[in-house]
Amino acid sequence: MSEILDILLSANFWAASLRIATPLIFGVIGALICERAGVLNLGIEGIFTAGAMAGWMAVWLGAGLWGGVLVAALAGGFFGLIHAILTVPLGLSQHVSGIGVTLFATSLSYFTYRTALPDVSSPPRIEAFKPLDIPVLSDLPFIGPALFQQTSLTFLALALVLATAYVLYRTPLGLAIQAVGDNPSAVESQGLSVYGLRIGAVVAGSSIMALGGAFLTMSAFDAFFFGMVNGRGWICIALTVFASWRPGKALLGALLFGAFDAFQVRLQTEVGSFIPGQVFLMMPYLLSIAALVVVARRADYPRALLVPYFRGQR
Amino acid sequence: AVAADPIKVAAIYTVPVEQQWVSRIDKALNAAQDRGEITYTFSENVANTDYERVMREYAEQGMDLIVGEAFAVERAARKVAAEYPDTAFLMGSSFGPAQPNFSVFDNWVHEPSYLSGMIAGATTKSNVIGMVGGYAIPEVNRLMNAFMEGATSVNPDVKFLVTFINSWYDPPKAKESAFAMIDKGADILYAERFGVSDAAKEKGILAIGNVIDTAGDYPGTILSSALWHMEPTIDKAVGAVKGGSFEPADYGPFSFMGPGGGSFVVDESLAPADAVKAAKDKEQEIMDGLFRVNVNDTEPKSTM
Amino acid sequence: MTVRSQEAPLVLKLEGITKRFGGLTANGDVSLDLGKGEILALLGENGAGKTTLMNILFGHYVADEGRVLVADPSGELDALEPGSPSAALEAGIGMVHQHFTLAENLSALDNILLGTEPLAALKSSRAPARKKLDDLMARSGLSVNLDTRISQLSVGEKQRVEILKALYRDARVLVLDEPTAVLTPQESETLFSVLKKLAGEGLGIIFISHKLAEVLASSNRVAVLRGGRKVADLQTSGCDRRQLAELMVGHEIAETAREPGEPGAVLFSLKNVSAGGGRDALRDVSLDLKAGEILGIAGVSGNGQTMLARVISGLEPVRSGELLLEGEGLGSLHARSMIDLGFARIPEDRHHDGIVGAMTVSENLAIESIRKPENQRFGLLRFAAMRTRAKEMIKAYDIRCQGEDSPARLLSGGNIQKIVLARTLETEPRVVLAAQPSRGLDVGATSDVHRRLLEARARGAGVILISEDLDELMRLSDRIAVIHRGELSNAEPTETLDRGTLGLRMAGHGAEDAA
Amino acid sequence: MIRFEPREPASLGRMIAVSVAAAVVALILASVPMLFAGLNVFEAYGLMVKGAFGSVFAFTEMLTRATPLILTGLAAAVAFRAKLWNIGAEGQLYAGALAAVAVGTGMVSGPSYVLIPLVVLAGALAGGLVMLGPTLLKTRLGVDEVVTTLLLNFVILLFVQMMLEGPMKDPMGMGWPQSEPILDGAALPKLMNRMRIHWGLVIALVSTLGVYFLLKRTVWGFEIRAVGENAAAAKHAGIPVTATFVRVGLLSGALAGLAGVGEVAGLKGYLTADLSPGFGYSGIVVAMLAGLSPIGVVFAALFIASIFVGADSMSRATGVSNYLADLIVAMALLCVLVSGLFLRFRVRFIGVPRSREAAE
Ligand SMILES: Nc1ncnc2c1ncn2[C@@H]1O[C@H](COP(=O)(O)OP(=O)(O)OP(=O)(O)O)[C@@H](O)[C@H]1O
Ligand SMILES: Nc1ncnc2c1ncn2[C@@H]1O[C@H](COP(=O)(O)OP(=O)(O)OP(=O)(O)O)[C@@H](O)[C@H]1O
Ligand SMILES: [Mg+2]
Ligand SMILES: [Mg+2]
Repeated sequence: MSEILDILLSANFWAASLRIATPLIFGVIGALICERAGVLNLGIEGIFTAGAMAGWMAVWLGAGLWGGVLVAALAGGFFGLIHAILTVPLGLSQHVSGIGVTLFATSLSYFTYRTALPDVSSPPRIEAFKPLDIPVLSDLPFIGPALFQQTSLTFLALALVLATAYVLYRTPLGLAIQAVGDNPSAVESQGLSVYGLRIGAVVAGSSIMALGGAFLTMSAFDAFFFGMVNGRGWICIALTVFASWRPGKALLGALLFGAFDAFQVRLQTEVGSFIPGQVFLMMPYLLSIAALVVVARRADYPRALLVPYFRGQR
Repeated sequence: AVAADPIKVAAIYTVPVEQQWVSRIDKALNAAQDRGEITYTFSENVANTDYERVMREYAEQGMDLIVGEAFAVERAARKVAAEYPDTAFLMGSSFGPAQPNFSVFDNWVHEPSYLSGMIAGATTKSNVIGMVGGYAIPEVNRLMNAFMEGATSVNPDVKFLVTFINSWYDPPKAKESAFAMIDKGADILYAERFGVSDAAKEKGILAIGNVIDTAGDYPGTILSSALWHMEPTIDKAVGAVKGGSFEPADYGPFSFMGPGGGSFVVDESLAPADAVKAAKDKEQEIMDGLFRVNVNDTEPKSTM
Repeated sequence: MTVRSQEAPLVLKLEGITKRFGGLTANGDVSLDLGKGEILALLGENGAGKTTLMNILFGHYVADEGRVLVADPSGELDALEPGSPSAALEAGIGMVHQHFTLAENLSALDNILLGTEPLAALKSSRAPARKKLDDLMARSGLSVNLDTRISQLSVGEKQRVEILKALYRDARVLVLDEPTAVLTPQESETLFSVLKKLAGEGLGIIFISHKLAEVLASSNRVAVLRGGRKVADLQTSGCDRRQLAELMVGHEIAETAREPGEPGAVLFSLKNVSAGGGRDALRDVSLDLKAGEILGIAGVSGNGQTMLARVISGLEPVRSGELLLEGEGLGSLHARSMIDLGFARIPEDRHHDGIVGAMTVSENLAIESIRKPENQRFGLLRFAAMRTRAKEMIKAYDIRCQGEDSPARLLSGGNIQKIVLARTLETEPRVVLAAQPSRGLDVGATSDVHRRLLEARARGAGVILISEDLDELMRLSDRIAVIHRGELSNAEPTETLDRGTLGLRMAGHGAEDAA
Repeated sequence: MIRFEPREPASLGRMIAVSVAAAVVALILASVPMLFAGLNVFEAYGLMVKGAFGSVFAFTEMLTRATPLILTGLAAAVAFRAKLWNIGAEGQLYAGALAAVAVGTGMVSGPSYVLIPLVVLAGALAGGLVMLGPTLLKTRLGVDEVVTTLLLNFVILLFVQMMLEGPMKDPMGMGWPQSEPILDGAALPKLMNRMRIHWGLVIALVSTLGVYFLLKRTVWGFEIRAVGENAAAAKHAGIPVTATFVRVGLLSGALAGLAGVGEVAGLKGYLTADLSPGFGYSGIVVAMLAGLSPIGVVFAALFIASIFVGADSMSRATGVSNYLADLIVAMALLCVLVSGLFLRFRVRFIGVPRSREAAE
């Protein structure tokens, strides 16, 4: 038991939790924006991959780190636009379109990578984002290492949570997005464009998701690998429900998942000799399901989620 | 008959060619192609379900030699090979060769792993060594066990932390596992996966390379590496096919240090001199056939 | 044809509007105009094209032919850009739709503000808006708590928000599509007094209604659509009910009324039933329903009617108390068991609870008895039998549809109600529960529903009629009880009651106070 | 301005025309990456057709790859019909495979006609039971099944790995995390000599007919459709909503489980943790492409399988990266998705007059 306490009390553990959570924060915020507008975006896994690949490749080709972030966001926006066009004005199945976009974005990223780098036995590296090491703050006991030794992208993710919450609850745009996910005809009858809002939200949300991928290749690591997204996108879809579509809870959910994962890794070395490793690896998923059971009753679906809107059709 | 023209070789990989050990096969085949001995083509990331079809398609295309990994598709691979007796097959396998044309190889770098273990055991100050692996499969377990044995042979007090991340490709995750081990006091990390050396470099500790030489990417971090060279195996097989003398055989021993299939490197600026000497002596014993490293394929466990 | 008081300047003019949906002409060459300060009632059967016409006006639909002209603030008529709600809003047209267009997850204030501020604004300026709305509410008498989430509001309050949405944008023309379909008599009266006040200030108003009484009482002018064409446009002062009804349906309508009858023994009772929670809960409700009578339940919506209907429908367990059929307790309640016991249940929301829109008319007719031998054998459906029976019912109940295999979703509200009536009444049930059975239906369909309920009564069934329409209740019920805040008063013979007394009781004044 | 107007059910001719048009557009789109990779596009197309249909071998391979897709497609279709969003066919497939292996590797012995049905049943049951959990969580506690089924995929895969490294590891497997081979008597027989095509295809086709019949002809099917289209109305009409969800969940999971049985008992002979390259997820695509129609599922599965097998083979014949195959499948999928629109709607282009003339 004391080992467990030791883990929980260590600053490095919390630093790791935040690091592991960062791509999830981008992903869940992006997914939340799409879903708040009424569009489920199962393209997320592919958009992560595209962001990871495109951002990395841009830096590798000399675009600079922030240039890479921009390219990743643009790549995410591009695939988001495809999903948006298929599901919003065309009203096609959000499930299929999303999975189609995942296939498309993933295979296009892989194909592009392989065509550009046909023969690499060891993937090329870039100079990735470094932990900020903010002078005084980083040296604070406990808080310092846990919070202030993260890279800029982690702070960007945290800032995006605040920005999303502000936009959603305080600005006309956010109110319109909330409304279009609840009852599109409320938006249309007030002279706003349902399609415009939804397409915009999906594109913006997808750009943010792609940053989660970019974090993997530009901060958590410095090279691109096939399959490195490894289900993180899907986790974000689950976290969005867990978060009841609220930015604050989304952050909490991502952090919890990150903490489970960081904890799992540490516990595996503690008692790994008695318990099969897979039990630890299952932990974050099982705990997510358990957490969901607890919050399920209160979950507050965007009522128009998955429902395409056709003007003048009944 | 001795073929003058390059022979046609195809490789089938179940993972992308970047995967460490597949990259060694790819490298050896590319070298043979550059020498003009073969023409080389490959399919990567081939799903299990599709493996048999891909084998047949290459066989139908008239490949002279097909190289691949039969680990998860043993039965099917052997069946296909039997149906194309004119094609030579050289497959990664834990089992033996089969008539008429099915040869096997495996990555047997347990010897250099043992040696790098000796270096690590002598170098560690905290007496804690962390090991991050992909999956607990025999090819991985074997190396880890040899490494651990090497380390304890010189330092009985050394303790090991073992984690598997359940993915061949998740460097961020491997890195996090490595960080966790550093938190637990590890000062040397066995880098079975991409990502581990990065954690070591970032935290200023040492790492042990595996299969490929990454010392150039992490200057001052890679203490020692156990390298695998597929060239002896490939060159032997290509030569046999060219010479019309290809026979089912176990090419595994070509991965041993003796024929040059495995090698051991150490950064002498990072390791204590006497440890380097001990390891080099042991290397010689192995080469001379005086010492045999145990092969232990069971899953390694943390010892603290 | 058009008769209009010439002194008022025009604020709106529709010219030759034609709209087709596939082969169906929803509007055929309809022209209409509206003067400043005028209240125009738009009448027509279900499916006559009223909503379509208003949707074209507001830009939800684009007309195939014709155009819309709207007066600008100086009084000049300009053609309105078709197919653009934002253009319509800008031109000063406000619309309250037949189905509310409110985001339930936002507050009343935010719903009103939606679309009135630039989307790029960094902050929603709620404070100034609140001030303007406070003024507006004081002036118009429409008051609602601006900070309440829409999902917490009653139907009447939601409607007020809808009207405020339009007024907030300084609308010069206000269109209301069946605004009173879901309102109580009191709420309707308040609404019309507000509308009259607004018209006095110069607002041009068009409202759609099936209730002839309120049309006669509140409009200046009446336009009638039939089969998509305008068939009349008259000053209200010279009209009467009968004339309007005939203009709508094209023939005379027999008024249905109850004949005096002999109620039998007590058939079904509720004993001290409490159920549900919150606003719509039932508190200690008892009632006795006799065979061969119609028991009316009056009340302002949101006082427990929905819960009462759900309990009797077998959808809601009771917390305490019990239900008795012919003196025997019913035990746990299930929709299935209620059906098997001979309960016919007509849900108040027929689209949501009454039909499965994607399934065919014939399937919807069979859905309650799908496990009965006439519809299945060894778990296999007997389509031929289902179709045959569907054809019979379509004929017997005059269900207008393209055939028994067309999806039920395509039917009009009245015909959907007929499906529900047909499948529930066909089995000759002992107890009929009819919740708001004529809500939103036109005069013809309403009289059909009434006739069916009276037939059931004549057959000896007990009928519970939950309604907010006092005319309907007085006309059909043998006895009437009033539900208020989840408590049900004793039922009294209709002859001893009048509208005034009922109205007071619905508002919460007990029988003693009324006397 | 573009408008979509619903149209009458499309005629067969129109369906064929639209499908062909979609395929053509997909191929034109696919030529972009082909050109990038320096391929002769026409030659590549020829090779694609050859790779999927050019020989008995190619054709049977295509059918072999379609087999699990039909079953996972049916699993998704039947669940989605009831609006039970089962995204967990992948996990259920593995559960089915695991059960098939547990039963088929010596737990019971007997003649084939006993063993094979046992293996099939065990797989179906395991898949169904896995789906029962999320179904009950949904109906009893209101937990969103998209999330639970999705997360269970990961859990089950890890569980399979745990079993393969632990109790179910093949002692003869040289330490590899793989199960013992299925007994010959318990394996699904091959349909053709020397080819991989196996009885799983027959199971898939029979299941298709079964699901079609269930939905179209039976009371249960009626109830599934009613609950899916309007659960509130179904409940009001006395249909047991929870029971229907449970039935659908069991059926859907069982179908996905059968896909696992086919892969392991028909194709591979033993279980490894990389049995399925995402058949469960592809099943969702297959089901939706088919418009949730069971018969349509067969065609959608054949379509996806032939594009993949054809493009994969083409990439090999031309020496281009085989990631091209996935790319072409993705493009074809998106094109077919869009083409469905032209079957359901009449697309009209409407000029909007913008003049703002003053009235006379
Ligand atoms: N989007 C649409 N597509 C096809 N048909 C439609 C559409 N909208 C309306 N209709 C048809 O046009 C006709 C007129 O419908 P509308 O809603 O205008 O009637 P209404 O007079 O408002 O009826 P109610 O009194 O029931 O509200 C009906 O037959 C209806 O089915
Ligand atoms: N209107 C609805 N829309 C969507 N899902 C619904 C709806 N009504 C019920 N459900 C689903 O069905 C589940 C079971 O509902 P419910 O328990 O009311 O059905 P039932 O047939 O009465 O079951 P039981 O046999 O438990 O009485 C609910 O938890 C919900 O998931
Ligand atoms: Mg209407
Ligand atoms: Mg129930």
